[in-house]
Amino acid sequence: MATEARHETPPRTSDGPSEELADLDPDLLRSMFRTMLVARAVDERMWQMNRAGQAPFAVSGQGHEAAQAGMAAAMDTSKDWLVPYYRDVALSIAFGLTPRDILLAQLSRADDPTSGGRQMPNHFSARDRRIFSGSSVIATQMPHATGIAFAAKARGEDTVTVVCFGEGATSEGDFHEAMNFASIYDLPVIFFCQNNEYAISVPTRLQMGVERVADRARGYDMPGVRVNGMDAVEVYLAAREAVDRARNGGGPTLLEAMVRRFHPHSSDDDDRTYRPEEELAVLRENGPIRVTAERLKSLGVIDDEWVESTQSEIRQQVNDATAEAEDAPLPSPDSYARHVYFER
Amino acid sequence: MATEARHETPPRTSDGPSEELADLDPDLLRSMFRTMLVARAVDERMWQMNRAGQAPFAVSGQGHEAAQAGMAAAMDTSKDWLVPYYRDVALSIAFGLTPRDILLAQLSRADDPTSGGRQMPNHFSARDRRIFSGSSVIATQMPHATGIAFAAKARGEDTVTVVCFGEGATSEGDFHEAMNFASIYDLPVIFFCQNNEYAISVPTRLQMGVERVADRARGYDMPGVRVNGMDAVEVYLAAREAVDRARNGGGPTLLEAMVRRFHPHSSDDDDRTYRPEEELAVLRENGPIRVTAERLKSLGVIDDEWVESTQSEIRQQVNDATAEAEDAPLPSPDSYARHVYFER
Amino acid sequence: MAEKLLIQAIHDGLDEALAEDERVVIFGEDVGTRGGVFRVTDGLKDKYGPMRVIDAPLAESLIIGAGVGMAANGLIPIAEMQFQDFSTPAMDQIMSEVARLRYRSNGDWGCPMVIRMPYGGGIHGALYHSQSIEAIYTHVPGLKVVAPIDPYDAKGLLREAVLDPDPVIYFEHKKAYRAIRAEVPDEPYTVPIGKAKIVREGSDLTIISYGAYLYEALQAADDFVDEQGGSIEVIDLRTLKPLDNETILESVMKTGKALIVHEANRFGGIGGEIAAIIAEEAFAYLDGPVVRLTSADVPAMPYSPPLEKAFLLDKDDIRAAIDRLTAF
Amino acid sequence: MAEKLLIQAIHDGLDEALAEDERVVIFGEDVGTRGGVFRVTDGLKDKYGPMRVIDAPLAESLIIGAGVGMAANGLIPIAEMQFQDFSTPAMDQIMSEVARLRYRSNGDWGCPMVIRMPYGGGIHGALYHSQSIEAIYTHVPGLKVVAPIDPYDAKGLLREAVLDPDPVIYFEHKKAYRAIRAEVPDEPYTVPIGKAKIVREGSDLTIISYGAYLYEALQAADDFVDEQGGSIEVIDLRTLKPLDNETILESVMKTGKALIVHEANRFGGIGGEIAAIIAEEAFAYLDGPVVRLTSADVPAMPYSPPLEKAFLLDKDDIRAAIDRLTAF
Ligand SMILES: Cc1ncc(C[n+]2csc(CCOP(=O)(O)OP(=O)(O)O)c2C)c(N)n1
Ligand SMILES: Cc1ncc(C[n+]2csc(CCOP(=O)(O)OP(=O)(O)O)c2C)c(N)n1
Ligand SMILES: [Mg+2]
Ligand SMILES: [Mg+2]
Repeated sequence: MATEARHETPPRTSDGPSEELADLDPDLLRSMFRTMLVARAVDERMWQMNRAGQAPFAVSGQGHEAAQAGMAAAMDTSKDWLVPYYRDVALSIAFGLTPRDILLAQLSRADDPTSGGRQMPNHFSARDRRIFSGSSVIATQMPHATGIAFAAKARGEDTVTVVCFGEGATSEGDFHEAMNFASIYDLPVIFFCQNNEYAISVPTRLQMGVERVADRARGYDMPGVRVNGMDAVEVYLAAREAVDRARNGGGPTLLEAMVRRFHPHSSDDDDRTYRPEEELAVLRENGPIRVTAERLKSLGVIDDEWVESTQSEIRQQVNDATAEAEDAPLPSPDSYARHVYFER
Repeated sequence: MATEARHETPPRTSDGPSEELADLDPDLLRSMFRTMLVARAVDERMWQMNRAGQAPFAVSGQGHEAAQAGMAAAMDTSKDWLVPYYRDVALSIAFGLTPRDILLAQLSRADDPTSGGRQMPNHFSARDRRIFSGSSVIATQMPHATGIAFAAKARGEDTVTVVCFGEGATSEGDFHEAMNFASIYDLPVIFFCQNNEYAISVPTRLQMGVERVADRARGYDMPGVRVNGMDAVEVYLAAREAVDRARNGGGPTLLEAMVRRFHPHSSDDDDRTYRPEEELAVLRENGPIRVTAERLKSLGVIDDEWVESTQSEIRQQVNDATAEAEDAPLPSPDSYARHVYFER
Repeated sequence: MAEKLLIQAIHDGLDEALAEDERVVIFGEDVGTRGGVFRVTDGLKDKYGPMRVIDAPLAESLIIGAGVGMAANGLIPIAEMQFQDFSTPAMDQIMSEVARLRYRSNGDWGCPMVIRMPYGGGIHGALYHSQSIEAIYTHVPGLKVVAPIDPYDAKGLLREAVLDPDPVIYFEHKKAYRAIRAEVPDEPYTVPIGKAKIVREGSDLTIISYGAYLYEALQAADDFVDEQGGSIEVIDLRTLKPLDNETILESVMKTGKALIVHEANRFGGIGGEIAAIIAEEAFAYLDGPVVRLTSADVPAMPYSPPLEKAFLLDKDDIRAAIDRLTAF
Repeated sequence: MAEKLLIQAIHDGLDEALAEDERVVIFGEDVGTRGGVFRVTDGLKDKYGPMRVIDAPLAESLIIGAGVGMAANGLIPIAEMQFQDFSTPAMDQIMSEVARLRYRSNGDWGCPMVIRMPYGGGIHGALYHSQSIEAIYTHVPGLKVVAPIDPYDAKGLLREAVLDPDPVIYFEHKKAYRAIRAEVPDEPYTVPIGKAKIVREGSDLTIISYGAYLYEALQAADDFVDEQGGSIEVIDLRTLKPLDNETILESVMKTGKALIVHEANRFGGIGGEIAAIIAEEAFAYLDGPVVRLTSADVPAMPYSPPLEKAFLLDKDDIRAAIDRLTAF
């Protein structure tokens, strides 16, 4: 059996690129951080709605925001494709879903643009934003992403597809089949693993024999990179390299961001049954928002004032979105039988 | 897209262990070579039976014999497990199937011990020899092998399980899931890939992005070794190392033997539609029997006289087996509905 | 003898199997430390250790495929698919390997294995945590398929499944886990695979059902009898394959009318098979059409409460069908 | 207009689709250089290039899953499962993704995709190259399923499938590839999905079939009429989902007797669904039991000639069923 706890918790290692940080565009960095703050605010609201009995289910991306915002900042959201998973609140926001959109889904309202209230919350989708719809079946989205990238390549387009998943998903056959296909055709796709070291209750040492998900890339002759997912700047730099490679015909990358799952797996879970108390105690210390904020302050990109005014603006936005979502109608019962097939 | 023909043909590279060859047991080496000769003779007979209209189907292991006999020589066939695939004529013989057994299956007779004539030829199986039954569905046997190995490990036994497959099979999700499981639990299982560079018509460069199947092991923190499958001695040495490791709690190995498929994929195929003429022209030159014979002669283990007398003995054995198989009755029609469930 | 919830009965049956035979192992995602996402295997890893209650990697095909190998090498695996919805990645191993191993080896090998799958909806599980795809498994020769809903039956059929030399798919209705209670003996006992149970005797109409809808059907039948008199026979199939044709046909020959109720989609659901058996074997006894009341042919249960409710049947729907059919 | 074999009709339909719309791609194992193991795609890679006729790696789940992505991004993939038997590793992608994408996205996304699968036995293909598991696919809402056997229908339904905005499973009977011949126009035409075809008109009995057994059924019907007089109606379903209930019911209401014949296993086969529809909707018109004549519930077709023959039905079996049912 594999040895105990191969990964330090919380994760700190990184092999991302190092670079002149001073050259980075301050507007981009601020917008990246803003995405994190919006995502966090929306996510907290979703969790509250569940706890308040307004929604039977919630699943959270808290602790993943820096990873996602860093990735989004490296993409061209006006033409690239996102194949998300259920923790991708920040990525979806970066791709154009509004807090209102996400809360409409959380409350399964008729106007939920992701599924009209048909799917559980956080099954992000929007055709006009190139956010592809996923099921709840783990890892099935990875082949989809390769097909999207194949079509782009076949037409000679320079769009990049990013597909997201947790480290547990890398145990599924679909992960392997997709990685293999991407590597045969050098597809413009980035496999973005958000490694929070748990698949529901199963820790990485019972999930895989390798130390790092990034090491799995070696079986495909593909670059595999691990970064510290608490620092959006570090993620951004690594993601930018992967995106540039993909956009310029250099093929796929497996990018692993070490993140933390702040909450139980979902509102149906109780992680005290399997997470050590010591781990829970420090779980939220030095989280993505704090680490990234400090980084951006040290770069002189943001200051406390900016943070405060941005936060209050976001609070307002999320409160407005909440009110709108709460007032929005539920789907009509009869509509449940629609869209099984194309409707002319 | 991947670049053309990454592997030289015929393959010659090897990273198998080097060793004092003089220490090897001559009896073992002779028996290993004998297995190859028996396998070849049986295999040729099967192909002939098909060409003569005696059997609607044949699939051949010709060109794979050195790889298989080398592996078998490293195993303890009195207690280890074989999870074979359809080219494993030599391995099955080493594990105790007789030419008669194999020809009974080729002619789908009632007494075929592998399936009673239910499966296509070469679906080797025999519970009393620990040869596990497989389907025709590529790669499904790999999870089976890990389960067999898990049970052995759970009971504290020191048996080793060897599972065989082609390089094409490594594209399937089941390959990955099994490799991953084996590596988490350090299971005593050897993944034995017989890489003949084609999956029916698909060449390796369209099958995978890595240069060598052995490289796939790196994604599992597992040793991955490629050997020249034309030389049974070389395969034996690498296999022995892997078997010893597995038997002593050191966990799994991915062992890749570079072999050649002498025939079309099966009797239903025509490989002139996709194999270059130049390749077909030299395909049988320096094949496994010749290379291994030379090696054993240079070691002083066999000489021409031994080969000749062994060959004639085998010819007799295979002719006898042919006659017996031809005389054996077909299954009775009514029996087709039996054994869907356990029969008391 | 104590009253137990369905989930407790299954848990206790698993505990009993592990205690009784050291070849038995439990293998699935989150079944160990977490005790299963529904807590069906709660405490068993602590009791029997990590090599008997095994937290599998997230790989359903592996769980079933490795299970086949474990069974070949002397273990009796009880595999768990975390949701029936997530058994589809393992479909190949189940259909091609588990079900066909005995047949393809002419009886030389067998596959003694239990595959547990929570199924069914009404728990706000949405499209991918609510499905009832049992008809797919019942179509596969070589498998046995059970779907007990009564806690007594659940524990007895679990034991029977573990003792069976052939693979048994064991469906557990999620909504019933903590809703259905019955007297369950602590000591081991079996309930035979392949035997349906007549839950209400009656002579005017036969209702054939299984799973959570059985209770809706019972209520509808009782309401009808209270209001209209007469009597309705209600059959809990318990086993879906092999079907208990005898019990079904005897009942329909007596009542002349059959109403089949299930949560699975209509087209190709097991209701079709049952109706076909009745239409072929009890044709001369029929006093009315064989009626199926099932979920519509919509992919799966949507999440939003009004949509979920629209998808589901309740006792009023069943009552309406009873009214129509008795009036025929 | 030329006479073409079934395989040629399908080949030509694929060629036509590739020529007409550059979004169409073919994706499967050995479909390129080799032109498919049955040669259905012979020559197409040379004609359209390796990015349109794509030799896939040996990974069925990938073939379907990448196909979903291709369809999402503007292509129209025609995926090939080399044998229906090897579609099981892709079952999850087909059921969970292909079939449910439109529904789950409330109509925002669609999955225009054709999945070709050679199926059926009688070609010494043994257990894993002979299966008829189409009932599994017909149970899945969101899919359309066709199984043309006449070359004219095959080409017309292929075009219809390619034009359809929803996923269509397209079954090709292996034994019929080079056995069935018909006039097939060179120019494009469609045959509608969801319409059965009355191949023989008659009034004493309705035979409902599809696939290779259709021809056995026709011979049995003709033999019967030659010897006994009267007339038998024979329906080729062509489409398995959505079923053409109207044609089936109208015929059975006219003849009063239904015989369903298929190669798939009996329990849970599509024959059950058809019988159930008849027993529910044409009950009052029935003059006899609804009879199914199918393969037994044995895992799949064994290899050895006497076993394979025992598994298969032939016109004599069908004739015997006609005799029994007409005498009822
Ligand atoms: C095929 C499949 N099997 C099981 C599940 C149940 N399940 C949902 S999430 C999950 C764990 C996923 O872990 P990971 O990939 O690490 O992502 P994380 O939730 O940690 O972000 C499991 C087992 C599922 N949804 N799909
Ligand atoms: C799941 C599955 N897909 C497709 C096939 C058809 N098929 C049979 S053998 C084969 C190629 C196997 O190639 P490889 O693994 O390299 O083994 P080789 O035959 O070369 O020894 C294919 C595609 C199959 N049997 N099973
Ligand atoms: Mg995780
Ligand atoms: Mg090969």
